[in-house]
Amino acid sequence: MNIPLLSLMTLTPLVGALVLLVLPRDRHGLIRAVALAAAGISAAAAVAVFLVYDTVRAGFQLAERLPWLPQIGIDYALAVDGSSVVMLLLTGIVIVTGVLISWRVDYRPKDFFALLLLLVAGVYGVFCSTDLFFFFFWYEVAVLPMYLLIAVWGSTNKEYGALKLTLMLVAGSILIWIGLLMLYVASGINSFDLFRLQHITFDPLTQSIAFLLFMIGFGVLAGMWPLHTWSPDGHVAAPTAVSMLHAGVLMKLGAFGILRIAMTLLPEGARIWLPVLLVLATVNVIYGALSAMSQRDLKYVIGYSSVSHMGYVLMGLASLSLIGTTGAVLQMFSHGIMTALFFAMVGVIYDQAHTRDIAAFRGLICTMPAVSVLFILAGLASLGLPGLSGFVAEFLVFSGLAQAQAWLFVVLAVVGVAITATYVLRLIARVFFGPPEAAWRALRDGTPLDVAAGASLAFVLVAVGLYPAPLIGPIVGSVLPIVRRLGGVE
Amino acid sequence: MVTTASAWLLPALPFLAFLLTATLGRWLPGQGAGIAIVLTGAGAVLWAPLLGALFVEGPQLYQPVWFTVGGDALHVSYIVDPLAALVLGVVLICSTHIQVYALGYMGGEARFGWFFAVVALFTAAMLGLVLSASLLTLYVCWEVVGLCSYLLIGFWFDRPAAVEAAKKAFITTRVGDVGLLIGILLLFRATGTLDIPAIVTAVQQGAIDGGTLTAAAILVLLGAFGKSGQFPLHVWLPDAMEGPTPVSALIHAATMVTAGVYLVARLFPIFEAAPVALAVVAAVGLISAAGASLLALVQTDIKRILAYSTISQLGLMFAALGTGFLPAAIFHLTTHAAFKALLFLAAGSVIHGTTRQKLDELGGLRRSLPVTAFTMLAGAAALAGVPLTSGYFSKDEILLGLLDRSTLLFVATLAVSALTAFYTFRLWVRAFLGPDQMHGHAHESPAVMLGPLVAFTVPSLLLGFLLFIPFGPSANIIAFLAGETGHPPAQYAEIGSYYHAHHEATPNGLVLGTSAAAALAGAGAAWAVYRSGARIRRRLPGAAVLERGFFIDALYRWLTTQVVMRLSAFFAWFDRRWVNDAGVNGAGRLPAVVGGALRTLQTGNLSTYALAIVAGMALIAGIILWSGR
Amino acid sequence: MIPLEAVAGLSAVLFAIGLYGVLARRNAVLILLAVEVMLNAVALNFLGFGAFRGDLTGQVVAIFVICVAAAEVGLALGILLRLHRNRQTVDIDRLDELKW
Amino acid sequence: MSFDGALVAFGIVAAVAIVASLGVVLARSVVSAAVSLVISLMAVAGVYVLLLADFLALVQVLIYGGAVTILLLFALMLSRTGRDSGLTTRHRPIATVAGLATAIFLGWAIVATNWFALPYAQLQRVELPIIGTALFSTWALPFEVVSLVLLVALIGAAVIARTGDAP
Amino acid sequence: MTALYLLLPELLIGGLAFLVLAADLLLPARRAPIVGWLAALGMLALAFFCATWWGAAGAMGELYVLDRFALLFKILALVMGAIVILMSLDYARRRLPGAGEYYGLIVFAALGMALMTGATELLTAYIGLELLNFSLYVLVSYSKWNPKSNEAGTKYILLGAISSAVLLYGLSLLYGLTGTTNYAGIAQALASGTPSPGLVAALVLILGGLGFKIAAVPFHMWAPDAYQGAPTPIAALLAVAAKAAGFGLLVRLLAEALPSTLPLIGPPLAAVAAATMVLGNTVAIRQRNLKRLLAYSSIGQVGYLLVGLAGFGAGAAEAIVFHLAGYAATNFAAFLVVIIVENRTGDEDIDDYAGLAERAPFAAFALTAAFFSLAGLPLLAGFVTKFYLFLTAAQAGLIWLVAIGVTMSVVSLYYYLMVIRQLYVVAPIKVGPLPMTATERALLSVLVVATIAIGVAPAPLFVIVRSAVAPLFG
Repeated sequence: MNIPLLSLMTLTPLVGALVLLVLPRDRHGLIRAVALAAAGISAAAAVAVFLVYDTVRAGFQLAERLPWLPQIGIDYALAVDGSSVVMLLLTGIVIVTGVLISWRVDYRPKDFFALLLLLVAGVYGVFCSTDLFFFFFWYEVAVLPMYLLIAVWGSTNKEYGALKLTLMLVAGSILIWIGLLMLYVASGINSFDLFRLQHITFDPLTQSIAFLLFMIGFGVLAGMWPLHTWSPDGHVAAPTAVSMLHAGVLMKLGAFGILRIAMTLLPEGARIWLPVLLVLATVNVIYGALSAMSQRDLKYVIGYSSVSHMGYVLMGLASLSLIGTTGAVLQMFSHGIMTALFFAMVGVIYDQAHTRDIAAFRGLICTMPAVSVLFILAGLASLGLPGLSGFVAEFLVFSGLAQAQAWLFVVLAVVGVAITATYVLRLIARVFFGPPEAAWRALRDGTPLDVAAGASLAFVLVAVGLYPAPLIGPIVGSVLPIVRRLGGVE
Repeated sequence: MVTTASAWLLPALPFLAFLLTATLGRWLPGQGAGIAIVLTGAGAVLWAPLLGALFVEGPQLYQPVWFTVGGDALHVSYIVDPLAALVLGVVLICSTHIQVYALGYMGGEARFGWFFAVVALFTAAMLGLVLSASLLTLYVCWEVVGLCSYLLIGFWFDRPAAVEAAKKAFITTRVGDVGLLIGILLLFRATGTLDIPAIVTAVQQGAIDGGTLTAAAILVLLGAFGKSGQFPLHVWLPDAMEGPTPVSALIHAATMVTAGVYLVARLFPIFEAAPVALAVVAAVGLISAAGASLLALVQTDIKRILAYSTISQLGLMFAALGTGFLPAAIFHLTTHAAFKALLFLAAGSVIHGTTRQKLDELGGLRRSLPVTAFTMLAGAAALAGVPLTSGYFSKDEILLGLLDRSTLLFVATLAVSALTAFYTFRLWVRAFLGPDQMHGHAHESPAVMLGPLVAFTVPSLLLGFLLFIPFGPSANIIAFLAGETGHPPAQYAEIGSYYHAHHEATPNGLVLGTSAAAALAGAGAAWAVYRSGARIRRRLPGAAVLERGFFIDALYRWLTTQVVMRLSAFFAWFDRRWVNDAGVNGAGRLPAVVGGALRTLQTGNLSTYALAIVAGMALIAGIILWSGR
Repeated sequence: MIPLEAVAGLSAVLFAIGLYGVLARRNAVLILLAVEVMLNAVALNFLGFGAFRGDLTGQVVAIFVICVAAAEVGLALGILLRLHRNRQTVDIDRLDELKW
Repeated sequence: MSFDGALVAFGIVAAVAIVASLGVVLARSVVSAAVSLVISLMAVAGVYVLLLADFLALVQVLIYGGAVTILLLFALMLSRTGRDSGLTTRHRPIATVAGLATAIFLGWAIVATNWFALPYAQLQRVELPIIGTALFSTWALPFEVVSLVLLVALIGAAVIARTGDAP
Repeated sequence: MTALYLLLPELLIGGLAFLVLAADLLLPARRAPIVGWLAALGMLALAFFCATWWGAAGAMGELYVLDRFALLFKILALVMGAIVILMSLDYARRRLPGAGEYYGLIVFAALGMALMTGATELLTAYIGLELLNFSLYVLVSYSKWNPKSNEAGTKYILLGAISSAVLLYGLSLLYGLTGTTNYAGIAQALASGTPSPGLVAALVLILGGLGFKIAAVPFHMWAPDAYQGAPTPIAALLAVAAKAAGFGLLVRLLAEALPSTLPLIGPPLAAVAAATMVLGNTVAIRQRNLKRLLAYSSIGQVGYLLVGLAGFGAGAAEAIVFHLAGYAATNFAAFLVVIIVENRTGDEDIDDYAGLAERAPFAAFALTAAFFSLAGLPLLAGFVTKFYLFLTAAQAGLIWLVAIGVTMSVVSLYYYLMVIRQLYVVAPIKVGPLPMTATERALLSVLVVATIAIGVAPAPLFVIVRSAVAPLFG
């Protein structure tokens, strides 16, 4: 494939953002079209990457390399392996649906979409860059527009949420920065290239310290307990599309970082710290689920549920088993879609009802059937109902943990699923079922765009739930060498 | 020619019906109800040749691959053996007839199509569950069945009681499923595979140590008891009556609730290797049987009486399994499906005709609802175990097995049978005999509802005779279930299907006599007490306790509201107050505080600045000397 | 027989005295005086080291130091006069409008 | 001059310089501070003579003695408004400590290092023309730049101090 | 005769200065902008001229050298001077009386910077430094009717005088120890000897004197007051150009004269770096005046540069110059926006910037880009330059210092976000658009594009910086 697919995918949103900046402020139609075009092209490229990726050959493909600062050993290097292909697909889907859902943003849409595209460019970049410097570069690009997106277009206590989210993510990123510098210096090969660093065995002390730094740094983004508090507040404050992108994709960046950098380069460090991660992740699951149960705001419930589900991802990674880690990456994908659908639908409800207080709603399914059905579907996926992607991912994570003989954690994780079922069903019963409230008589169902976006997400949930092989193939290909290097269970 | 390999068609047809009605429902004739019935009916029709194929080929196992993760391939494997074949038949026949009945009962419903779509999905999932030979597919169908039960109980979602009941049902079964999933994972860890045949052979070769096996078995039991509404996870079944009656008939009587029994039967070799687990099965079975029958005595709602009776009969089946007599349990499952479905449909017809379901408001309906009265009598007789009815014979088989084990169990079961007979006829007598409470306003149900009623009376009365006529290659139904189909035992063992040299069940006079006596005594007593239509006001001793369901419901509610909610409130508070405000904001404010302090150094006075320069140099000198020493 | 240490010592003492003057005086012009003392000490130091090495660099640098010192005084007084004309004071303790 | 004579002369001149400098920083009146500055500068000029750098002494006397002191006196006179309360800041004690510490530190630095120094006897006078040529050859660049520095100071003082062009 | 042609750039700059002063005398007061344009274009032309000399190299006796490093700083000095002049065209017309000499002094300042960084001998370097200082003393107190400017000027000149006395005393001790004032000679003399108390005293005093110049903590106290008091373009000159030249001098001094003393001055430099970063960034949080905030922010930035000095070496020197280039473009952009707002509304407080995005979208965007670059976020210069700076410090084993550095970057992001919040989130108090003159818009665009360009494609600049620093390390 001669056209540089990965660069096309990553840079299209940036170009889109620049084009948007030039457009006149009041041409909302044109602005939305350009935004959708940019998102669409990048998503198409992501899908093309997914299709072109040869699962049999596995390993890193579609590599592109451009010397950027050779003197220091930094190249603009892009390549994808199994897991990044899946995550790129997720990003493509979520950004397109995000833009569709944001069709109704009418306060300065130009800046909104420009910043949103910047955010997604950062995310694309992270998933497919194999140069550690650029991994960090794109990671920070994703954080760059965060404050303004939430502070200007957000909702409940948006400034506090925006500030806390941005600062905690940047605080997390400095730990990664120090970790990178330590690796660079310890390696002595004067290069940030992932492949060359892979062949170096660092001394145990550096490995242990560096892994801890990466774990905490990426843990902040992955919503690891106790660094998770930005997630509920941030997502509640953020506008719909941003929470979709953020909870759906950005939180996976954290887990992906741990997999791509920490576990690949520092096997010794992993063996020391993964058990700790397993404990923290379990706390994530139970703590998140229980906190979600007594929240009064719809988005807070989803926020805490994201914390809980990210717990499963981290458990999968920490299970040191092939099936578990594959489950973790699949859970990243499935939870990404699920949360995006959740936030999309809540966004539609909030735009008409202007409140997200659970107590205020009742019988929404009568006035907003499509939105309610899609929300319920997302709810069922989140409680791990078979036939939807949630179940497959969680089942793999649990089998992975079982293989690793971590029985206490298996029990706690499955109990977590039960608690999730409780609060999801309580929410659905309370908000959607029951006699319709007179106050919400005026609510109209989501616009065709909203329903289309929601339906496509729902379709993905069901498709992956029924036939996950197309995703699991590439993931296993990329995770196998890592688990083998860590000496995990195959 | 239909072969066992095409068994996967059976679940596929209803699933296709679900897809069609759910998506194109609005534009299909009768909102898709017709499609659902036709396709399920086709499945039922296909069942007979499949049975024939089984007789010819013997038990077969097919293992198509779903997806592979590294070395391990996850199969969507399915098995056709006597156990599966029989239950398939039960599900298909019950589902078809009940859907026909539902045409009438659900007539004016707004979301008529959606009801049939979910019922079709349920049928497909139940068939899938019965056929599956891999723990993975079994668990998948198990959950989908639970989902359908949730959607159907909460069908009238504008009624808060229905929504609450649906939520309660799903969560309680979900709690059970937690055990099931962990059990599956334990087995997966021990044997490295999810396919039941491989696990069974591993267990039979003693590859798994006793402790793990027992733990896995008991955990799997947790799931079974959740789904079959056995103690302690039975609280949801009575509330599930909030759903439409056809649902109660199909799901909460004939098929879904028996999934627990079927699961234990399918994994029976594992339970045989874990005697402790078998004992638990028997014990819980008996407790549920006794407890539920006592509770049924004090119920006034006719559907709730039948619900408790279902729990009780399932308890009997578990008791039979617990004592090692799988064929007896499965035969009782079959007969129970027939007469319990009949009773529920009849109850539905009563409700349809009188729009009331409280015993106090009913009475003397034999004149206005003759067909319903007669068919319900047949059902009641079978349930009570009146001689020559199917219930009588299937219960005898169980009693036979229990007598072998211990007389105490036998006597207890007899008492339960008597109680069953009593509350069944209490229901029938108070509803149909005595003065006409409805003053002639009750009207008989339309033909489309009465048809299935009559259809179900046939098996309720005659199924018992299967014991005496050959069933395909085997001597009788019991022998068939035991695996004596003329195929080599190795074929059964190799695919992990149940095979047990069948001891000749000599029709023991004692058993036949005592069970007949118990049934007639109970029925007679009920007839005597309630014939006069007198309202017995004096309360049975301890009625208050029974009415509150041994306070188990209250216990669970207290557990969730007080313990779980309070715990979650604590976590939410802790997260907000400590982790967030103190932890994060605290750290956030630190630089500002430091900044405030350092800021005051900038006094604006020049000599302070000069002093700072000198102090700075002193500091540098200090560091150089200190580090240089 | 003047030892180098004596000259350097003298220069150090003068420097210290000048420094004290800078830190202790409130009147800007007097601070300037103190600075002049310090600069003078520096010039002496340069000369001292230069002379005892028989190298004229010391002397040349001393000349430049004196020139720069003179220029500095001129400019500083210009600014102080402007300050005095606006604020009617050269007391640095009253110059704290710009702080924190 | 006999060798020890030089030392005695140096002693006297040094003492005068130190006392005068103390006068500059401790005097209670502005005028006495100015006068003691002049004395101190002249004493230092004396040291220059003792170190056979008479040209430098001449420069010192001319520039410092003449121009700078007059300038300072003018500034002092112009800025005397009498309203100033006292001449020392509240940092006086710390200032003394700082001063002493600096003196001790530098003293220790000078004493503890063995500087390369010719004996006093071998000091030669550097002829004026040599200094002149040096200034215009090896040191030509700084010489030119110093003239620019003086020019900037000149312009600056003029611009800042002139009263014209009100806002 | 020494190769006079080597001094051609300096002579030309001096000539330009006199030309500007003469032009001011001849033209009437209202024609002042022409003088400004003459100065600015002149400097840019000279900068271009120096660029064409990029290959040339040669030493002028032991005093002065023309190598790529000196050339780079000459170009930087001229360009920065031109930018300051262009920034102050509108500002001078409104607020500064008789701006003629103003432009002349800026050219002299540029000349001072050029000399400072070209000198390889203590006296020449010192005299160059003094030329720069004197110009700045005058420029800081230039708006003489504003009492704040007087106060700032007084503090600046008095403290400047003290520091230069301290620096000179240090240099005299160094001269005493090594017998020469030429960098190479000093290095050779120090290489053999063991560190003596005299050397310690000399180093302490030199560090103190130069510390004042680059406003490192604890010698920084003059900076916030000077920036707030001085006319804003001059604050920019102080914050960027003067610091750049200060570091140029320090880098050359450490590289060519004092390499053997690095083990001695490493630890104190690290301590000063840490203190500068912490104080600069934390006190900035509490500032309500944007110019004082920029002052503390630039002190923070000096802290990062000092981290480079603490782990000094060829790589660190490159990193410092590289960061200086990015820092210059970014800070000038920020100061230009402050000037634009001050010219139109006269406000300096952060609260007056409320809703600037509505009233001057391009200015708000530029300020946001500048602040994000200072905070070290990607796509902007700050990210790459700070990354390389911390990289070299890590290679020198100062991971703890890097840790403090990155933490302070996060703190800095906080107070930058507080300002950005004012621009975009808070509703504007005053209504009506805020116009920009054509030159301001053009200059701002150039600066913003430069900031983004360095961030996105740093390789060209890096190659120039590497080749410039190479001659220092032989």
